[in-house]
Amino acid sequence: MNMQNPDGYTTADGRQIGGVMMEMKNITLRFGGVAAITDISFDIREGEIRAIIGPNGAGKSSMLNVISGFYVPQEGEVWFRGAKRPPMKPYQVAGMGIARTFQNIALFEGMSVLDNIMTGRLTQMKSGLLAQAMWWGRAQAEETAHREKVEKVIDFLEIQHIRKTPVGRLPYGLKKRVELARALAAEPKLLLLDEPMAGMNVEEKEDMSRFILDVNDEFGTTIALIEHDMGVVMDLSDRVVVMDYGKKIGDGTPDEVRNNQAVIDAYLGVSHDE
Amino acid sequence: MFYREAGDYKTSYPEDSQTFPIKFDRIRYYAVLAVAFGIIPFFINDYWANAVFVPFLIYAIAAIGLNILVGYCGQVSLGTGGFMAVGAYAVYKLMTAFPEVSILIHVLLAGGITAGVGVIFGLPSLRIKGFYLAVATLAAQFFLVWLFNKVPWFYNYSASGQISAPERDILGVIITGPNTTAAAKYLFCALILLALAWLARNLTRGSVGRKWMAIRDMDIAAEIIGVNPLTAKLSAFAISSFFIGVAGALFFAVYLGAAEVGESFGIQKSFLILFMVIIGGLGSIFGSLAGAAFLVLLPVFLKNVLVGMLGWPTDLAAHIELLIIGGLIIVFLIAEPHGIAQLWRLAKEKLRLWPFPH
Amino acid sequence: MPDTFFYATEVMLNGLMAGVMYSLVALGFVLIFKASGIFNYAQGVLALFAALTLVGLQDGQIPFSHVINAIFGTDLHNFGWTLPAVVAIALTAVVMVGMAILIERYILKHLVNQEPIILFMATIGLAYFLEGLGDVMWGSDIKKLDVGLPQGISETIETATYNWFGYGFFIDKLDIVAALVAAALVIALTLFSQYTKYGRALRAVADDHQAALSVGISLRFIWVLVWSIAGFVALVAGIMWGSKSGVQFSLSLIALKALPVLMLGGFTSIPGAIVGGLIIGMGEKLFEFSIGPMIGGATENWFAYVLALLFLVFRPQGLFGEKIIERV
Amino acid sequence: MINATAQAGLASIPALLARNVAQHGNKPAYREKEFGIWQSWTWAQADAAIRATAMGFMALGLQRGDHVAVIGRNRPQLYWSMVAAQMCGAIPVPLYQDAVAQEMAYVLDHCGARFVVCGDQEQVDKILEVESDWLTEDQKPSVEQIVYVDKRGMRKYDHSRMNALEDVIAEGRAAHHRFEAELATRTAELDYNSTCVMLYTSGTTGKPKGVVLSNRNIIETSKNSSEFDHLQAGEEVLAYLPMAWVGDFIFSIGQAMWTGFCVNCPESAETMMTDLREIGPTYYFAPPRVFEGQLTNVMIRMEDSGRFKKWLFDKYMAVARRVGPDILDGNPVSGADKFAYWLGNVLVYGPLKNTLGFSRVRVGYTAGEAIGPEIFSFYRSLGINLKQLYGQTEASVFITQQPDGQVRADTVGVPSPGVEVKIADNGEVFYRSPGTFESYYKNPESTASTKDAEGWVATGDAGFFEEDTGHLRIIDRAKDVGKMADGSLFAPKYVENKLKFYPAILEAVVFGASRDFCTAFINIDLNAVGNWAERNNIAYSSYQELSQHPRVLEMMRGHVAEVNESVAADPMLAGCQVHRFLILHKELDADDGEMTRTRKVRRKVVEEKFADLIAALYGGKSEIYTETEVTYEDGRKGAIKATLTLADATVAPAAPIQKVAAE
Repeated sequence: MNMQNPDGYTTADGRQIGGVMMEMKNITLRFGGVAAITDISFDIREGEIRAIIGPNGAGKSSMLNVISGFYVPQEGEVWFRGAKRPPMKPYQVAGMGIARTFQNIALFEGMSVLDNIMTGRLTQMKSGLLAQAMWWGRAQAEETAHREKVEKVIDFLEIQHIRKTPVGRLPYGLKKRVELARALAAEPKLLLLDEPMAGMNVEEKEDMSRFILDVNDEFGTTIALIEHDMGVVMDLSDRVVVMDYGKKIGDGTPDEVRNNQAVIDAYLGVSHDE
Repeated sequence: MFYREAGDYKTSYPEDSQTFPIKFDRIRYYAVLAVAFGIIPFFINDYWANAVFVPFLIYAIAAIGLNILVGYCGQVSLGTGGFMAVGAYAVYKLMTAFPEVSILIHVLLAGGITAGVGVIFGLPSLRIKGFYLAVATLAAQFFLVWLFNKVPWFYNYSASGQISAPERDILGVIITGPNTTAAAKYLFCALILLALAWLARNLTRGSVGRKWMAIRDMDIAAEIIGVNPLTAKLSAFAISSFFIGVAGALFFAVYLGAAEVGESFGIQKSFLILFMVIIGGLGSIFGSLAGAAFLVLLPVFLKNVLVGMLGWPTDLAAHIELLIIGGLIIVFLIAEPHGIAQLWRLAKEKLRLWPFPH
Repeated sequence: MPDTFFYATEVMLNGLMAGVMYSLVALGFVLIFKASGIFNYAQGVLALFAALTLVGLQDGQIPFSHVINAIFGTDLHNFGWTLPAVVAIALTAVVMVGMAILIERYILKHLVNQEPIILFMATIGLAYFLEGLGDVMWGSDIKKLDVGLPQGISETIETATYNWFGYGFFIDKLDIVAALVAAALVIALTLFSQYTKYGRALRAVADDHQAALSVGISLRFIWVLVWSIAGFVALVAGIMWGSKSGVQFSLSLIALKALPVLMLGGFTSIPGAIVGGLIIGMGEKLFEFSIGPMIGGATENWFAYVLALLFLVFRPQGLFGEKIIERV
Repeated sequence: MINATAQAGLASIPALLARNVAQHGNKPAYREKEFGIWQSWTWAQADAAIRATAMGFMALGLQRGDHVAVIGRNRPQLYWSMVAAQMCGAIPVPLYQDAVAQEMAYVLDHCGARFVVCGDQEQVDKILEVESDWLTEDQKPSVEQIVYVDKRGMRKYDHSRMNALEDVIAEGRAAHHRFEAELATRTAELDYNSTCVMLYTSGTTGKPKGVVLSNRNIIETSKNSSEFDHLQAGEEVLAYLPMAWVGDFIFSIGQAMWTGFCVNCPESAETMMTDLREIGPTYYFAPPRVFEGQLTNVMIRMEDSGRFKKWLFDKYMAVARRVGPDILDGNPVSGADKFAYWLGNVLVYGPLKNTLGFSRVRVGYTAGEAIGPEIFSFYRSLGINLKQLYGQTEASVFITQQPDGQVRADTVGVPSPGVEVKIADNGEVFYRSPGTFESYYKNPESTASTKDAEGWVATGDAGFFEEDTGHLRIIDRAKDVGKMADGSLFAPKYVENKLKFYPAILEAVVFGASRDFCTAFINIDLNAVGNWAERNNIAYSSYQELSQHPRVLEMMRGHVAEVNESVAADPMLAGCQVHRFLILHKELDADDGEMTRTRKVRRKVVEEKFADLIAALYGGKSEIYTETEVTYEDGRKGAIKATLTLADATVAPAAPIQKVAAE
């Protein structure tokens, strides 16, 4: 397959990958003096599953945060669908159709599963304060319409039985799934997953991988994910970016990456926590 | 135990997300309304109105307002007293400036004005969080009280520095002023409470409410999934202040009749209402009502016992009252930090599962 | 014109004196907040209670005499003795420690790992409780507190300054003493928290409970310790303010004065509390002196807050507070 | 009557559907829990969907007489597909979704289904698997079209002969001009004799048989049974039993269509209980094991509840057991009891029924196997009108059922309206009814062997009618029932079960086939009798000694006498009274081959092994010495010697009818 082809390429299992959706150009991010990311560039293509891997403290999460607009890089440009993205607040980025999950679950503990997932639709909900205060037809109709969408997601991720449970009471694995549901509810163009399988047992991981593939398959959602578990990454992703010490040390198909000397060293060398 | 939920199924989302999804609760709710509007007005007298019902209704409004801010949006405020003062002085100025306009309009306008003030003092919440914010709201408290004290325009240059409510009526029924009947006071406040509670419920169940709660539970995550913190927080301040403003207006115009800002709307008021919210239950409208009821009834009860029955000197009684309320609050926080609302929820769960434990 | 200048300077000096007092109270807050993350609204009432107890012991009042009288119709008031100030103060200190222990055992212990807001509410409840208790124990009438601190304007300073600048500064002896004592206390506490084992433990707790425990110091002990210290600070503050303006309810409001100090200085910084106190004390006096008259005076009520508020908007973590880096 | 219905134009399910649309078009017809709420369809909507489906099927080439297999959990769309198939003149064949591939292979091949409607991917996969198996035996697959309801995971499949139901429906809608007329004619052709459905009996022995049921069978049965229990529109039923089971077809299609009541489908098997509770059906069927499971569940949950609650529960359940059934049957009870029961209803029964989802149950049925009396009475005493019926697929379910007010654990009720029941000389139950099946598909022999010329069908069960009540009682499988010398009925199991009802009796073996009277071996239950012995300070050193103790013998004599009495009450069985018995000196044991591993007595083995004892019993001796070989646990063999007492039992006078028969 030819990944250089600007119009995209076809994967081994016959999925059509489109042109470039998002491009990171020479991103550099510093905290005070410390550089978390140094001059990194890569792209994400329409409909592909793109993985960012690397040892602890390689700057993976920071990169995800840059994409989702939570950190503003000191240098570099973010291009989205052929246009340079101006500096934005995170909620505006979300409005562009970029949803994400978090490394250590960031659900709204005080709300039910259903409400949590409904928050995923907030960017699409338009009815005004007054309409809602009166619960006028419009507000209610909108609520119902979005509830229908959310229920589809609930059905898709098979969490009907916990619909009305407060998330606080859920086990870790289910919380992760609910968080994915919240992100999916936004019907994102680009879905960012920050270690979706961290701390999961084997079959939870299998479920999660299945869901990720299904999402990409059924909705054609573009996915960028960070994951520690090399095995999982290699199975899931079409292309992989490898980071170490905030620098890009590899980029390509799983196989290419697997045989990349720099990558091998980085992983054989002790993983340096920060 | 009393719940019969078999056959109580939902065929549409509005049905499923209604306020009282369980038939039994629905029935009880209507029963309460029937009593509140069908029976009490005919038996209420001045003592009950002034000692219990009217203050309860008004505090309930304020408590709901504060709960929206603290309980739903997670922004702690100690400026409630000050905002009530805004409502009170706003309605006073309006009443005296436009006598011909209906008092109801005035009360609502007063709420609106307070909302504006609330937004201004809410601006810092975009930068500062937690206790810093809580303390910051004290600025509103002290500044506003001082303002109404020092600027004669607010109290129409009256010699005493007090404001007193002129007589106004709705459709011939006197609502404010010394000649107001107990029933009139009660009904007026009750209707407004009902309307506002309904409003609050609608807001908190919809997308606005979810934005607030998202900010409350995890503001960073909320922003990343697309909640604009500016609008979310400020809307919370606005709505909350509107409620509190209305409460202040009623407190002055209907309940007190005459007020001096320092003692009627001092910092103690802020704490009192915060207590109502916490004891009632954060993030619960029912909790706000329960909390208000609790803290209105408790002193009345204690006074009756200590002074009425034991015949102790009133000042001593007052001190003991302080002591007991303080103690009770601590006990309550230790026993059930999530307030009466939570106790109620638990009791309800038990009843629904009866005779099974789980 | 020089007169106004001198006058201003005088106002400023007075402000500084007051500021020191603010820092003193603020210190109590900071200690507890650092050690237990509790925002102790009751600090002011602690001072009031301390002062009441002190006076009560000094004049040999019978505690709860009102209640007893009310119940048994007796007419008790005094034991009929008066204690020397030093003894009374010592006893009061003991009482405050006892209080600290009780508070830890009956309140804090049960509220571990509650959200801060809940703990805060608890301290407000505590404030109510103590206020009621104080009144019930000692009666609520305004009392005069005299532990032999010098009173009145210091002629020495007045004459001296007059001779030098041709303008006599009016400065209250008490303020000077207060300032000195406060300063001493502040230094003592700073040293304590910097150089003693418990002091360090105390700071450790603030940063990380586990760490503190691993050092082998029980959290509960730390809490009793800080509350005792807070109680002691409150006692000092109580004495100063008490002997200045009598022991009465308003004394508990100095807590409200201390809050903006905290916002300015940062809840967790001892030096912050001190500097904040001075700034506020000075600032509000000067503001009242310069702007106050034009807008009806009594601006002390809010100036401190508005100042702190405006300040915070630009530096959310306060003067000395650590910068918060948000992560996801 | 039959003609009347037929002439009323209600000669087919589609006809009934049309009537329902006309009569209560806007009442709910189907509900399904999906996406968190009960999606609902009125009769009008259901009709539209069904017609569209039918036309969609025709567009796919469905012909008259084709068989349409339907596989999946209970879903409205699947019920609709069945009716749609009927409209097209095809025959719906619901299959068990949990059937293994080769079973399904047989059935699909046997009925030669050209269309298969599947619930979801899993079912589709099963079909494909089945086909691939066939193809290895180079057979042409008969299945030409696969239609699936749930689209999940189906995107990647080869759709050359596969469609999503909603697409089929859409196509049907689009093509309605083309097919409406054709559909109308085909539907009009349906009459009382045309096949309504074909159901495969899950053959316990041999291959499954396709039971062909005509519109007459289904509609008449539905009509009669509905009238019997006064079912009308407005009932709520929960459709959760396998669609391939005749009962579900009668309840969810036959009776639903006849009365126009609403069929509710649960979200999934796991949520069945919660869904049951939400819907709160008014008409409910469940096999005994379901009721048993729920009862144990209740008891377990009560175990963890507080002392007060438990006390309350026990107290009022006692009240319920005492007066509940009477109140339910409308028998008079004292005011005090009425009040106590009312109180109990507020405190216990009400909440209990509510949590079980039975608050609104007006008519409840259980059938299939015998339900434990205590379980049965538990639900009755709560005020749930739970009844028993007796039926089978070949009868379109109903043979006998219990009328309100005459419900007992040990009978299966009176013949259902329109059903004739007769008991053959060998005690086998025969029936004839409008519900009697037409034939076994492609299997005339077994049809003939089951159904005789006058239309009488053998049930294979032996039973008899109680004289006083006229209720049918099932004794045993007919093949296990024998004859005595005088030709009267010999039903050992029946008597043995009665004996085993006593805690003191562990096992009993009754003899008497082609003899003049019955005799019995009895095994005492060591625990029960042991306890009893201790309480009455009777010393004993061994099982053998205890078993032969005179007072134990006395006790047994008493039990046997009681059993005889109750047996005598049933004239047909009066002959089975135990005249003489003995208490075995050893427990019947699987190791000695006297029992199966599943603890069923091996009659033959026992007869041979203890021939001497039997001889003695019939020989009229009063004592006998015997040696028996036993196998010890370590496998060693040994012999136990004993002298057994042979006892006579008091025999009750047989009911008068017996004499008549004797003359």
